[in-house]
Amino acid sequence: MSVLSFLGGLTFPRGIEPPGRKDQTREQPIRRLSFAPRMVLPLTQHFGRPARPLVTRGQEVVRGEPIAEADGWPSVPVHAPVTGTVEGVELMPTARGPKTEAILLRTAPGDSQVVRWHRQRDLDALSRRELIDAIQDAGIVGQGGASFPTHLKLSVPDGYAVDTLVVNGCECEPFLSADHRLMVEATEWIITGVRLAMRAVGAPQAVIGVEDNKPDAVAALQAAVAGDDAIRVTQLKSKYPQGSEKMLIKALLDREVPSGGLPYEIGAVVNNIGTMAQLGYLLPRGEGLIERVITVAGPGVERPGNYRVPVGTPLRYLLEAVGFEGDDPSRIILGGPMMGNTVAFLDVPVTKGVSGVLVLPEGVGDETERPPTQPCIRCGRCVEVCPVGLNPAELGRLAAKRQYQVMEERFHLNDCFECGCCSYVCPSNIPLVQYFRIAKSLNRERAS
Amino acid sequence: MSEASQSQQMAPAPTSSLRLVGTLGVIALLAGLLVVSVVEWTRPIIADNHERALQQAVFDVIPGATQRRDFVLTDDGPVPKEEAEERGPIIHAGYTEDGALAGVALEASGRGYADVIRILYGYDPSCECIVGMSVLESQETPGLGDRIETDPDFLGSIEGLDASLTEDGSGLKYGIRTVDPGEREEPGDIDGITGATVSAEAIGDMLHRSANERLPQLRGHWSELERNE
Amino acid sequence: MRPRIEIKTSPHIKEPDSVERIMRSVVLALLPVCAFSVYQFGISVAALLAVTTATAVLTEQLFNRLSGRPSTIGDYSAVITGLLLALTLPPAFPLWMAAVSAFVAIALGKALFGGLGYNPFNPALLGRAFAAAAFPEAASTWTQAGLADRFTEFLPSTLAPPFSTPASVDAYTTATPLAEWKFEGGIATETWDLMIGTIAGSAGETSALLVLACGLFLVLRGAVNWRVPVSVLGSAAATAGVFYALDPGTYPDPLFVLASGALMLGAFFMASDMSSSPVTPAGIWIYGILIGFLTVIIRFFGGLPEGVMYAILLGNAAVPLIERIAQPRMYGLRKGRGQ
Amino acid sequence: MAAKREQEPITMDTFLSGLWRENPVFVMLLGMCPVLAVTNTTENALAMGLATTFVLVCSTGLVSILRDFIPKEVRIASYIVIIATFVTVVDYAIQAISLEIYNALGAFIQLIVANCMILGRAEAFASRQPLGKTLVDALGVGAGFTLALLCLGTVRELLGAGEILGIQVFADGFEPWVIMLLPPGGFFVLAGWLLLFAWIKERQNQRAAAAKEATADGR
Amino acid sequence: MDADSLSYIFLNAAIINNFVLALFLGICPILGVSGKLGTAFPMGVASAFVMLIASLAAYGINIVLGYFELEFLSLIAYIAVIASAVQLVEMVVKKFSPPLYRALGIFLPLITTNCAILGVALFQTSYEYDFLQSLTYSLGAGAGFILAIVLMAGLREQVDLADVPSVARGAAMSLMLAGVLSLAFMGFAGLGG
Ligand SMILES: Cc1cc2nc3c(=O)[nH]c(=O)nc-3n(C[C@H](O)[C@H](O)[C@H](O)COP(=O)(O)O)c2cc1C
Ligand SMILES: Cc1cc2nc3c(=O)[nH]c(=O)nc-3n(C[C@H](O)[C@H](O)[C@H](O)COP(=O)(O)O)c2cc1C
Ligand SMILES: Cc1cc2nc3c(=O)[nH]c(=O)nc-3n(C[C@H](O)[C@H](O)[C@H](O)COP(=O)(O)O)c2cc1C
Ligand SMILES: Cc1cc2nc3c(=O)[nH]c(=O)nc-3n(C[C@H](O)[C@H](O)[C@H](O)CO)c2cc1C
Ligand code: SF4
Ligand code: SF4
Ligand code: SF4
Ligand code: SF4
Ligand code: FES
Repeated sequence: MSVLSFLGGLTFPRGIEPPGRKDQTREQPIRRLSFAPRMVLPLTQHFGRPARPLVTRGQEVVRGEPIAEADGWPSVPVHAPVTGTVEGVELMPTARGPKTEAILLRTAPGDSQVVRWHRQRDLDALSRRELIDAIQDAGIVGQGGASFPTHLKLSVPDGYAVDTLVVNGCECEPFLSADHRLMVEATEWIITGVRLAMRAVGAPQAVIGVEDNKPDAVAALQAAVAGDDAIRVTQLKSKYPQGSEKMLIKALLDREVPSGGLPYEIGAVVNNIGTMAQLGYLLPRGEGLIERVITVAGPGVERPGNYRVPVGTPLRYLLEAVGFEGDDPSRIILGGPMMGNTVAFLDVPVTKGVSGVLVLPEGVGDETERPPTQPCIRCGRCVEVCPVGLNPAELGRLAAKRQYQVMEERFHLNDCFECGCCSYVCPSNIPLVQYFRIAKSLNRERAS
Repeated sequence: MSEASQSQQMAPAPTSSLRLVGTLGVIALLAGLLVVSVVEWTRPIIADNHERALQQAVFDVIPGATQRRDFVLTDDGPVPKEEAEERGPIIHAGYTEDGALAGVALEASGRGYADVIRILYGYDPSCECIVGMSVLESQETPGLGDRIETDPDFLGSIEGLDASLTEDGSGLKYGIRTVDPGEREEPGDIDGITGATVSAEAIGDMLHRSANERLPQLRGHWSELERNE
Repeated sequence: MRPRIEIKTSPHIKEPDSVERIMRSVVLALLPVCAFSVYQFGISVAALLAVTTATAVLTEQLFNRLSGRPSTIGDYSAVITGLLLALTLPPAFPLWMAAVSAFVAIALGKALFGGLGYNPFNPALLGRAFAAAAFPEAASTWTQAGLADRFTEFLPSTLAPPFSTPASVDAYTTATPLAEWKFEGGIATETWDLMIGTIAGSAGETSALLVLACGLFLVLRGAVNWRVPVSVLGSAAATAGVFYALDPGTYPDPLFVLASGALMLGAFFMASDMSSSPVTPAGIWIYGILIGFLTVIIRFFGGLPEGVMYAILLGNAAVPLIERIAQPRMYGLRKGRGQ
Repeated sequence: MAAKREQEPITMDTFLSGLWRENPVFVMLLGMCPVLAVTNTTENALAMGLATTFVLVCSTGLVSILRDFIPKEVRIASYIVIIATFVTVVDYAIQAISLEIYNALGAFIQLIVANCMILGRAEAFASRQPLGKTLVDALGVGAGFTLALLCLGTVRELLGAGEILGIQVFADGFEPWVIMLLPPGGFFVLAGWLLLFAWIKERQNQRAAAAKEATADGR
Repeated sequence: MDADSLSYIFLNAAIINNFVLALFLGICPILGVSGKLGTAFPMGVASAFVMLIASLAAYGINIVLGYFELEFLSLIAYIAVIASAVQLVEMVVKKFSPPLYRALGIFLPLITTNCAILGVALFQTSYEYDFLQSLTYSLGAGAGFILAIVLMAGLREQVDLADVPSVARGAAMSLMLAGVLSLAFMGFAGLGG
């Protein structure tokens, strides 16, 4: 660790430092929006098996009530974000492309923000296993982007012991500031959540990593854990992709997740700040996950800010509410500009894992300009930034010649976690990570 | 190659080893006969060619020479090659039409720019000077290093180059060396060649080394080379 | 209704830099070097620069045409090749030979290998090596700097008609500081003269300080990977230092080695050519150290007074082998599972 | 390939195929070393070409005569001995004819032994074909080899010295391109010829394709 | 360095007058087997090894033939003896070191009599090297051959990923690369002088 911290603060090797662009929203307190008239609740808002619907067309539901149950262990339930009427269970387009089943809800006019459904438990009396069940019942999934069910992540397989719960407060993506606001405004929920999570995984200590572009968040958290030696708040040098769990573990613990392995193998579990806040908010109240905080930002937005949005709110409604006319050809991105994906339809909803909505028209700001793609000039910049230590230049050349197998066998294609640093710096504007995604999926196809 | 191995695999019953050895023997015999007859037939012609080439080279570096006789330089001075028993450096003596010693031709060699250069140079004891030089073998760059064979200033400055010995005869009085073109000062200086400094210096260097070694050895033995019987 | 919204994959932002901008800054950094060279050697060098650059650009265009590719002259890389080629040539080099070399540099050195980024060897140096082997005499004839009538008259050999032997420039020739050391037995040049550049040599190897300054600009601009000049110069200085320490009477001091010849130019502008150098940082270290070492070995023990060009070409040739052994260390491959 | 030829009579094609379509150097890429090494003058190229052709014709001829006599197992050994014999013959013959040429070609005369083109022909053709056909084939291949050597020799001598066969071609004052006589020049000139042939072939193919398309459209 | 010194003989054979790049010996394997580093390196090592055998064989043959004054048979003797010696070595290696045989063995028959091998025998004879000098010469030649074939293979692998114009693919590309390498090796001229 000390080696890494000699200049400019603690961090991981390589990576990039894109301009933060967080000024637009970082001072904006979290606000609420009015309910959309119609909510879309996909049954798979998480990584794993789809939830099973519990409601039928025409049924009335109240805000907070479960409307779909977990289908076994690798699944989570879905709760009603508003009081209203079930319009049906239909195939709806998703942000990721193909249509999936979703429950459609018509919001009852004049519904209030009060949650009408609770399942109270005595948290202090729960065993580890019961605590994890409670987390599953709350429908919590990772808020950091991957939507991995939190109860799964917190149940460490037999034979492994987790000594450190790592809490990811980096929010290294440009534009996003939802986690930042949570750390400032919901400090108590977060700390409660962290303590619960520590109990669930059986970790004696926790480390919260926060980048140094959020000094107020660091201060708030540090004040909240003062006197508790088990929870440490560590400030990190701002760098992308510090928020990636592998890099965060490297920066905070100087451990490396083995290639192809998972963090618990080296005694760590990583959770997002937002996940912790959800835990600390929902479990004591016995509620399910029905809302989340997202950053809506970008040069195309009139009223950018951090909004607490019911899960299921269609993007079109959200964007209209913040003052964006959806007809000009711009890019709507779910997540941050480095990792997020564009959407094809504004009818897709905000789901549990969406951390931000970005409206990013081309040519606004230096970094959205796209020079034409040129041949690789072997400048080596991609190699210098790849946090995994791959050779994107060589991989790119191999990809152009369709030598996908060589990429995998000799150049560790499968260790690329698609952070996009290489594409970001490439002066020839070669879509490197895009190539790698294609190569991986083709290899996977060939293998199966 | 691959066809060879294929047909080997397809080969029918193996042939007896007697037959194999026999065949090879017959072929070797045939080959030997052919080679021997060609060698015997060409041997005199080739020897003659070599002799003529050497003769020409010697006459080239010793102006006025029309006859030649070879000596071997032994510890007791030059001995005619026919009579020599020891091995040693060869000295080609050149004689004028009337049999007088016109000079001797000696071989020298040294590292040039690309590879080893071999030269033959003529020395005339009457003027105690080098009278000519020709390159026997060189890999120098064509058009650059190989101007050591053609450059008139360079070759001109070698003709008549002082190679007199010191009083005690232990070595050259003036060292032979190559200097920049047009900057000759000492009697032993050779005009260099622009752009081929390395090659030109190599010649000066090997002339110096050879003359500095051989001429003292020949001192006092000139009379033995004197007449061409 | 289908909204006109693009689907693109991440990342959606991009560092504001491009090949064209990198190349343009190299051209910019080369201009002071060119200007100083013209000041030193006069209109002969101006003509040399113009001819090589024009030929390089036209050749690039010709090959784009022939292979039906879009024009690439807008990326300025051919201009760099042209300028750098001229800077490595003797000031009195005949223009027709310069044009031949520039053609070879682009055609053989770049276009036939697939164009920008695919050339395994530095095109300008390939052109220069071709010139040295094709016209060895003209390529090793050095004229004095600062001749009185340099701004009004061309050197006699410069304007030789195409394919003919150039007129003799014996009247103006002189030895370069390195050749003086090698062939005339000693350093006859003040190191300060090497620094400010009042010396004979190729068009671009005049002022070590000026080249250093322009090179540093490129390093700061990010166009040159800092490891290249550091490793090349460091290794040259170290190698020379060892010999100098062993036998100061025979070998020149490291500062002379660094400031003389084309080492500065080579380290900052030519070894740093990205296409022909390794992509990995570890690879660049090996590559740079190899070049610095070979330069000094060729200078001290070879038949030629100057070795930068050959050292870089040999370094280029070794790049694929270097990259074999110098891949970045991958995250998560560490033995002992972290803890 | 060989089996098919067995039925065919000796035609001009047997000769031409080695000369052009299956040119040992430009198409089969065999015997490259002498092609590069001794082609710095046309004279050397010619001498080397003739010497190689001589060895090729004699040794394949002898192999063809002895083909039923030599058992398969010692085939290659016999061929090598036969080839080496004729190379020694040529070696001495050239020394007798001209020392100058002999010195210019250096070890490459003796290295004809290693020229895989000859062994290849002996193995692939002469060991299965009657004498007459073998000789025509060998002459064709030898001619093709000599042609290739001359292609290089003339270009290199012309540009490298301004002469062909020692006769000055360009006006006085021509500046020779020394590189042509140096090793890299050998590589570049051969590469140049291959590029030229590839380019011509590509043009032909394009034109053929275009013509085909045109007739297809016409129907 | 003296022209007869062992270190000069080694350097000369390895880089100054590199067998492949300056003397044009062993071009066929360079063009044929240099497509991939994985095969080029063992091929180079196998060739270097055979060069060593050739050098030893030639040294012995010269003594024997010189004694009987049968020098005119030397060429035939070289090629026959080298070829048989390699066969012998191949059998020995196969028997005693199967891994080594798998790595190098397949190349041995390919290279028994190419001109680089024979060149070692011929050149050391014409330079009149003594035993140690011959040995050094063959080691240098072998090292130079490995260097050349490995450099070529690396470059060819790299160029394979490039957008090479169609006319320049194949042998022409290899020859261009060899030409440039040969040009670069000219920098070693006069080394040690
Ligand atoms: C197939 C799969 C299985 C996983 N199993 C575990 C697990 O057992 N324990 C755990 O802590 N995380 C597990 N994870 C979660 C990952 O460690 C990681 O947190 C998640 O993929 C999101 O990471 P990301 O946002 O960095 O991509 C798993 C992920 C996947 C894709
Ligand atoms: C390139 C990359 C960058 C990431 N950046 C962040 C980040 O800044 N903050 C964050 O919480 N998670 C980030 N993640 C996701 C984390 O790896 C990890 O999945 C998450 O912190 C786990 O917490 P969760 O399961 O509670 O979401 C990133 C993932 C990747 C692949
Ligand atoms: C391709 C090439 C071939 C050369 N050939 C020779 C040569 O044969 N002989 C030689 O002395 N120098 C040769 N040189 C060396 C240079 O010409 C060298 O600069 C010159 O020897 C130094 O002489 P100078 O002091 O007159 O410039 C050659 C250089 C090159 C690039
Ligand atoms: C830092 C830098 C150095 C360069 N040096 C050279 C050079 O030495 N020679 C050259 O021909 N091109 C040079 N170029 C231009 C460009 O890289 C060259 O045309 C490519 O090698 C062609 O693919 C350089 C470019 C950059 C950015
Ligand atoms: S999704 Fe983006 S902003 Fe959120 S944690 Fe990951 S990288 Fe950081
Ligand atoms: S996308 Fe993959 S290859 Fe590119 S920098 Fe990230 S991890 Fe490395
Ligand atoms: S950043 Fe782009 S141009 Fe540079 S080496 Fe990587 S792929 Fe090539
Ligand atoms: S045997 Fe020799 S000549 Fe024939 S292909 Fe093999 S290496 Fe080339
Ligand atoms: S001719 Fe030399 S290896 Fe083939």
